[in-house]
Amino acid sequence: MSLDWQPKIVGFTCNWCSYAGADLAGTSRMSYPASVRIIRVPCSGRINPVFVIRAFQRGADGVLVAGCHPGDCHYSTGNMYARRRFLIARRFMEYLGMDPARLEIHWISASEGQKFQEVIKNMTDRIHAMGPNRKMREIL
Amino acid sequence: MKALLIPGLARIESVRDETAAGDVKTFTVQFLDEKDRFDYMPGQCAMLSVIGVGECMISITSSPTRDRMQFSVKKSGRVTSALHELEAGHTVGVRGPYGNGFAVNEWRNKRLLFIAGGIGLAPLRSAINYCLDNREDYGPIQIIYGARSPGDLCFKDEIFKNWPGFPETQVQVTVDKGDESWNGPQGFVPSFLKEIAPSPDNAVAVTCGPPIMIKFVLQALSELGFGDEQVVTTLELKMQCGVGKCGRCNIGHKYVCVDGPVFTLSQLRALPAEY
Amino acid sequence: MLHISKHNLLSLLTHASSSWQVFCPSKQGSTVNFGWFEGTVDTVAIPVNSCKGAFLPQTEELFTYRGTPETGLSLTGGFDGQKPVLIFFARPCDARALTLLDRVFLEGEYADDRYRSRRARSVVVTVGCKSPLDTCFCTAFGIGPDSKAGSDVFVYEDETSLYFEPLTEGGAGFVAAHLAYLAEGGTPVSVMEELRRAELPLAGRIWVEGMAEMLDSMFDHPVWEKMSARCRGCGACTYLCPTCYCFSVFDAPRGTHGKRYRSWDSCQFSDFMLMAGGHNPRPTRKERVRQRFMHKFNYGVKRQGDYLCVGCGRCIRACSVGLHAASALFDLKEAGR
Amino acid sequence: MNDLREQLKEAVASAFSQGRVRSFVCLERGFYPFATMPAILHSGSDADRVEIGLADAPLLAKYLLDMPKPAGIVVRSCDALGVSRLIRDRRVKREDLYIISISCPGVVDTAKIPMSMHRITALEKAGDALIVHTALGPTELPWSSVLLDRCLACVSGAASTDADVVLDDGRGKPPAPVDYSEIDEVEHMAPDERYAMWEKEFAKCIRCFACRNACPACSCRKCSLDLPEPEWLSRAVILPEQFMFHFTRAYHVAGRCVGCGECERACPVGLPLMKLNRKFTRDIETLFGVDDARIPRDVEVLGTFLPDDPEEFC
Repeated sequence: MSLDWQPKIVGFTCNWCSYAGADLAGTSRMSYPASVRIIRVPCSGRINPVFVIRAFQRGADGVLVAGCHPGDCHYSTGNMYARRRFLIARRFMEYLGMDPARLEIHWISASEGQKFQEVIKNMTDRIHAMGPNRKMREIL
Repeated sequence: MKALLIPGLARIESVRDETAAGDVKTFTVQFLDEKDRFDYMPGQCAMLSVIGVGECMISITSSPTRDRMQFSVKKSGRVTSALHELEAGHTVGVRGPYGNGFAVNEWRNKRLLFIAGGIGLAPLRSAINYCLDNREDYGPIQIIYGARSPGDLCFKDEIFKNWPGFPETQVQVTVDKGDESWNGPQGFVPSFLKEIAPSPDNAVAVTCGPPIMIKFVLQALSELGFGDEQVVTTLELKMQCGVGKCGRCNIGHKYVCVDGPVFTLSQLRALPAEY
Repeated sequence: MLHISKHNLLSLLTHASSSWQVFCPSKQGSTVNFGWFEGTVDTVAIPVNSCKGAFLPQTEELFTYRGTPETGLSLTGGFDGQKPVLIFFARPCDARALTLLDRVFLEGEYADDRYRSRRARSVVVTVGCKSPLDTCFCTAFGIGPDSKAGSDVFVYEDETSLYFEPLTEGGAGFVAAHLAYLAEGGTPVSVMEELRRAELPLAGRIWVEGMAEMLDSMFDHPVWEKMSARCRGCGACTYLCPTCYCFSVFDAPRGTHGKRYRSWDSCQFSDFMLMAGGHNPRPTRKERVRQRFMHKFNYGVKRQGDYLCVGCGRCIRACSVGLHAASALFDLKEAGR
Repeated sequence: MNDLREQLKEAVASAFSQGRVRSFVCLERGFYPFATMPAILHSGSDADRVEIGLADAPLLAKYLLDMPKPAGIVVRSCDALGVSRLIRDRRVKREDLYIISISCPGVVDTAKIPMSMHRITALEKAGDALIVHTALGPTELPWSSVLLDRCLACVSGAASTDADVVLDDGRGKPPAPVDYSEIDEVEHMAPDERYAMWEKEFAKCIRCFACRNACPACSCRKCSLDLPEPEWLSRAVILPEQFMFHFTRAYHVAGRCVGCGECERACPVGLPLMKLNRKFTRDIETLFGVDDARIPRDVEVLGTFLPDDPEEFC
């Protein structure tokens, strides 16, 4: 691993809260590592755990799943379904041998630009320390 | 030894829209590397690649007597849709030639009847231009062509201007349903064929088009007295390799890619009806 | 005859693997499978898969490309310089199956360059089948526990040793390269005798004589409907079959680069013949099951000159609903009477 | 046992004669006389072919999808769960089905009969033993040592009561709880060791889709994994795609798996697929307070939520 290696993090963020939170971090000029690539989805309930596997497969070192706080979903309950799914999906990924620390799930509201900044910073630091992900990774 | 499944790269020299709806385009291609170039006969096919999307088997629509290789492609699936996105100057992959092609040498001195529907004219066009370029070798040539609407007719320059100008060459065109610009015949190809009633004497009938058209054209031809040996058609099935290995395009024990795509009706009758 | 104590087999294979790619059966979890040698070998069980993967890998890269159709492309994908393949412990059915695959991939106008280069320098070491399984019916196809067709070296196994009989130049070369591990002397006469006498329990129930001709008139027979009713439409039988070879070609694009692969495919899958316009000449399991067995027992005879089945019984073991070459031969025979 | 078979034959014949069914799926004698295979009957006169299925009996629920309705089926309790699954997934309607449930003492897995005992001519259950008849004479094996893996976690050997005809001879196998110790073992491994183990298992997978096609919870008419576009799964049989496939398959049936183990039985290369399915089953039971997650419910575990589900995310 070269010294200047930077992890690649794929962030699936819901349109209404977490993406807006990331946007706020940007417009408020809060700096956070460029390691994250954001994919905006309508709702955290849209995030099929298979997306996460695909991200790892295609070169992600970490994956962030972010949605509205429980109770605040734009579609009222999408994030509650997401919570159930990721409770079991993350355990399953761990069961297959993935390091669960590479997948983080956070509730980030539209007003939490600072939280978004912190999440990305902390996650980048942790994954930087862990090194590149090689599991499930496609060599192409 | 030449790699079997690796295409040669070719540059698209021009793209021509054939139909009003834009669903058929003719691509003229030139190999980037002379060593990939190949000779072919009318009715043969090639595997055309949009690299990164996939490959599909397309009949070569140009005649080997002309200097540029052409493919006319109807947009129908993943690869052909991607191909339709490409423009002059872009790169495609081409490997071939595959298939048996038309028995143009056996057709010498015979009267030739070409019956096509829609994009089905593409493979016949290769043979038609080949025979016209060797006009003295063949008897009278009659081309019966139809499409759903005037806008769906392909190769308009040739069917209306170029081909009728050759000696002893007749082109008759019908459309299923005309529009205000159309004052030619209307109706389906099989009934049009029966009206024209060409003679089977010393003739070969070559047909290609949608399966339903072929089915009724074959019936019409036998009503007109054409023997099974006199009737030739060209088939299409899903293909992956083009060289008789991938085990996909078989009809009975025959592979369309190497034993076809051209079959006489009598050959087809000996095979199971699974196509 | 040159022989080796079974204890020393692993050191022979380890040595061989420095100049050969060794493809051998080994215990993988609950089953014994053919695969590239990784330090263990199982000489007892008949593997669940066949050894065709050594020459026709389930997935192989045809080329890597860089660029896009719009900006220009380059293709790379040489294929050379690999070590020759050593199949260590094929069974007579496996070895014979390779000769059938050879007819598909090496003969005719288009030989397959990749298959040929792997196959050209390969050595097939076959062991005589002392204890055929309940699922074995190779004798129906003129093969037997001591058949040598397709083998370069034939091995006789007794309680303690393996006796090597080279059959071809390539086989002699392999044996000569491993003389340090082999001792001279002895002929396993009793093993040879045992192989000659070995009986296959299915032999009496399977009959193939005249099958190809009979099937000529059975394309529209109702038996296909009956046979296929229980088919689940998976590809287990075809993927484990030593003579099935169908494949598909597909691209894996990754932005401005990617690969083209070929991978095994199965005529039992619903989309095997599905065309871009939506037309499918084999729309139901009836047509697909018929295709499989017609290919094995009729088309293959017409095209490759022989049944494309060697009676290895792998489809019997693979199928969870009892639809396999043996049951098909039995049902077809009954139906064609 | 024979009594049960006679009763079953009669019940199937009368389902046809009373006009209750147009087709019937059951077991019949297989190519090997001691094993059984699925049969789809179209007339009461075929009822003589019906077998109970002592050994290698495939589960039948999924055949209902393509059968002319009303359709009949003979089910053991494990298969009844599969039927229930299809009904709840709205693949079949209960009113289109005619269900005959039978009690089951367990089904023999002939692969568990030692190699040395091959050349089997017949199998016979006698009390707590399986008698294997071979050319060399009979041998007795303990009944419990030769059962299919799914029988080791038998939901109930008694005939299911959600049926139009219940045939119970009182000799059904007692239910057995799911043994999660295999899951524990995997969980106790180090992550890299675990990964290496799955890598080795998945490397064997030939992607024949036998598991998917056998599964009563995988009943989509067109599986998304078969679509060329969007390409959820490439045809390349390479390790990253194997993980993708097995993750997708197991996750797709999470909360809907009935634990019948037919995927594992159908797998020709012996992948421990139930080790994947059961991980989900157990997590669902412990995290969401579900009692025996194998039993199909009107509301899917993952199709609902509770406001006070465990909160691990912040």
